[in-house]
Amino acid sequence: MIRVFDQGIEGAGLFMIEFGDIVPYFSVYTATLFTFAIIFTLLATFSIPEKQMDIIFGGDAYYAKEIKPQDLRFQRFVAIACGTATLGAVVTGDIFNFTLFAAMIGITNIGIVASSRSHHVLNAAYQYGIVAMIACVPLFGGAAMILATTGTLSIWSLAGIGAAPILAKILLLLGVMGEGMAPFYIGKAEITRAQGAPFILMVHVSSLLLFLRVVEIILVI
Amino acid sequence: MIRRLSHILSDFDKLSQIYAVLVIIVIIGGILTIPSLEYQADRLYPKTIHPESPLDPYDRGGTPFEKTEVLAEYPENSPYLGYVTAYLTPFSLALATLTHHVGTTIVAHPGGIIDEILYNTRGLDTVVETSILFVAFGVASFLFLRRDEE
Amino acid sequence: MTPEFIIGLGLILLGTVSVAWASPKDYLTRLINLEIPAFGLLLVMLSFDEMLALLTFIAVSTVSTFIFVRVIGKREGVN
Amino acid sequence: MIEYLLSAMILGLLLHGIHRKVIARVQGRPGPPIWQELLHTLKFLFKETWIPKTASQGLYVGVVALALAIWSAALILLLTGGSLLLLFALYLIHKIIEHGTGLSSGSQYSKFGAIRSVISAASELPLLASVALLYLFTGSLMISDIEAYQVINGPLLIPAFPAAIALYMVILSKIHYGPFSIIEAKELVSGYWTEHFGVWRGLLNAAFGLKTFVLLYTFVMVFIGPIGLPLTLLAILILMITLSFVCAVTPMLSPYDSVSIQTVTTGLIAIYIIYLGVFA
Amino acid sequence: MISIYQSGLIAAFICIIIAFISLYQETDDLHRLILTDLTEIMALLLIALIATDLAEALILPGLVVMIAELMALAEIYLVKEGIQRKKNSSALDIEVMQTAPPILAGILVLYGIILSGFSGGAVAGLGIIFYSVCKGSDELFAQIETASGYAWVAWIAAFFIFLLLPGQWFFAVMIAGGAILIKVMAKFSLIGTMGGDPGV
Repeated sequence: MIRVFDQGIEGAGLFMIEFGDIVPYFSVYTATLFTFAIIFTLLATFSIPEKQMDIIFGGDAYYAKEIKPQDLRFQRFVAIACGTATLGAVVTGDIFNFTLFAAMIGITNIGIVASSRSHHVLNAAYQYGIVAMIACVPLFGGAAMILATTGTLSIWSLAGIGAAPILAKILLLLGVMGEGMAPFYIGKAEITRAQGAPFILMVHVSSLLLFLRVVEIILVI
Repeated sequence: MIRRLSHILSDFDKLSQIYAVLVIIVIIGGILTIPSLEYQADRLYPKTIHPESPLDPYDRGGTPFEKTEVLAEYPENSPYLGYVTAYLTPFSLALATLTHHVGTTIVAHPGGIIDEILYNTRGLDTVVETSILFVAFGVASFLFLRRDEE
Repeated sequence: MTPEFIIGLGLILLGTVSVAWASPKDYLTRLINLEIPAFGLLLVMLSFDEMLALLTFIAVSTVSTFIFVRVIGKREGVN
Repeated sequence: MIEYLLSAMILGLLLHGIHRKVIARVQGRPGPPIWQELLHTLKFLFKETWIPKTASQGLYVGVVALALAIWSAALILLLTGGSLLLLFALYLIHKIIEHGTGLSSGSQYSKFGAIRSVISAASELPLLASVALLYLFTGSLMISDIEAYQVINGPLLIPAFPAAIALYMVILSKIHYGPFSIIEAKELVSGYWTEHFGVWRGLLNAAFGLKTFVLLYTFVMVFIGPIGLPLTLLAILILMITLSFVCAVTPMLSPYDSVSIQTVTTGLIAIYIIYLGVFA
Repeated sequence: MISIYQSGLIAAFICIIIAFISLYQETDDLHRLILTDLTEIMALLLIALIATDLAEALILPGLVVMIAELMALAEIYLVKEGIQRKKNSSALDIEVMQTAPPILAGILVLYGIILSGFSGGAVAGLGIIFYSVCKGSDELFAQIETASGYAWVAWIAAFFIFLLLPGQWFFAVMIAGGAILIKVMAKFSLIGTMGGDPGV
């Protein structure tokens, strides 16, 4: 059971929590990610959003935009959900569970910007949402192939034996990229134009931590 | 060349197209590796079909109200593993004695292998799953309810 | 390999092609053609005796059809 | 540990100064004295400070603290020989700091800086590729293991040359005035940290000095190996000067060109990794 | 000789390639949304090929994820296109829709309650959707949402009973089965309410 931590990838193991077949674990690495996820979730929970200075196109005027209270409440709710999903994704010890958390991050990311009233931002969110949806194919497909070819989904059992097919690993990586990572960052960049810094920041935090986590999983299994 | 690439990357309407190309490349490469993929699905929750049982296709043996053998990843983490599977509500027990053709109905009613997996050994999956539903419907209904005020 | 499995795979392949290159290419045709691969998937699930998944898939795909019909209805209402 | 942190910070700020000096000399200007950045930082630390009214206050202050925290953690990680993957993680979290710094103030300039920082996330891909390549060679990502490997097998710089290029590019993208520094381009005033002034600016400056030192130190440690403190410092200095030369003679790329170049580099390294994995 | 799994995999991969090629060619946003529904079938096929009990347990979450994302995206699409308040075109006005609903809805809900669990919720929800799409009602929205919120909390509580007090598994199964039923049914019936009368 200790093979996970013996590969010189993520440092010593700290402790684990047993949820039946799904055993989340905290190593130095995942615990660090977990800490950052908590910090940013707390920031999203407790800090008020900035008042964005807005330029009116075609003129010289600018003014400080306010967010309507109900939009704010909604954004905060989704941001916290996103933080929770990130917390789960960085510590879970089961591949399918991880993909579910990844899918949840994808949907909350769209949700955070969904309350924006700008057509441009909504359009970006929609395009990104399409990618997040089709990313379910490589994501779930990769997990399913790992299960079918090795007979298990637990990272603990898979660690270090190199049984997981490379194709499944690449699919998993591709899936996570679709749920929100680098080359597709352009969608994110446009999303960033929406208002509500602490919440928008959650979009990036979640996708980066998710990416870091999937790198660890791919190296370990 | 680089300028053209930049142009594609900077247009978010092309987002799903870029992604589609990536997936297609990986999958085409993946088809070549299929012969090396061995099927190995008898380690976790393998199924046995008893066509003559009233619980078909979900009869996994064991006697009702007692323990059933279930092959889980970490049996030591679920001390009551197998109890849910063998459990049948009085209603489903009655249904089972009546007819041979509603096995799925009976097992979908609380108590059955799927419940064992969904609620007990892989309960965290279901927590995430219901949370996804919760959030997604939150988003949709927020947008839906907001339509009146504009 | 049971007949259900082979027919199911065939239907999925056929259905994918018919959705991907639907003719005439409008929303409703695609939506209706979508039922072909869905039915193929049902047959595959049937061949593996996955009754519960099958039942849920029927219910969920009906719901998604409702969603699509609603969106398409509004969309067509514009034109 | 605190003395290591402080000296690394001061060295990093000095390196920034040298950087500016070299660029100036290459371009035929006298340039500022090399301790200029150090003085800057000290000056900022004693200025009057408040939080802008439009800012998201928790975030505005939080990112500064986080910036200091992650780079201190990174230095400690390096000194104790922890996991390279964790260092990679800390580096990525620096990205979040950039977003947070830019987004929190509510100003348009810093916001555009943040958006560009989101776009330039592609700069992380070369780093990932180089980490993967290193893992292929050493079979471990612990910095202590990598050092031990180099003591036996000689510097990794030669066999893992593409990884070294990738890491070099990553460092280049984080250095001021570089071709990839689109997030600090002059049309955005000073980019994502335009709105952080006074003590906040001083602290960020200090954190970024630490960052420069840590990144260069990582390069030397991972690709050249343990060669003793004076030689290490010399290597860092040489590396910095080469970086300055590159910065001095290259124009700043437009945002998406920089993304494309980084993506292409990653693709090439990925092909090299596949080649190594399959044929060697 | 290739095994069942491998032949299924080959078919799935070919389908994925076809689906993604057509996704690549597509530029209309709504067509893209419909094609995501096609790719969803591929994902489910890959899971279904595992063919154990675990496969079924994984298909259910997979289905949920898809339908949830579809739901949210469809709504974003409407907002983005600014056609949210538009009256539905008469795609659903068929004679049968006026007479069949109560009986059919009744049967589906009843069967769903017998099934319980996620499948039951989906079936029963389908019944309610069908009813409200045909009859049209909007005022129930808030109540249904509240009910499903409580059901969600009940399900989480059941999960923790399983973890912390495994001896009470029977109690937990009952809560979980019932709560998921209510929750899924409620969520699905909201779709019907939304579709029913957008003009309000």
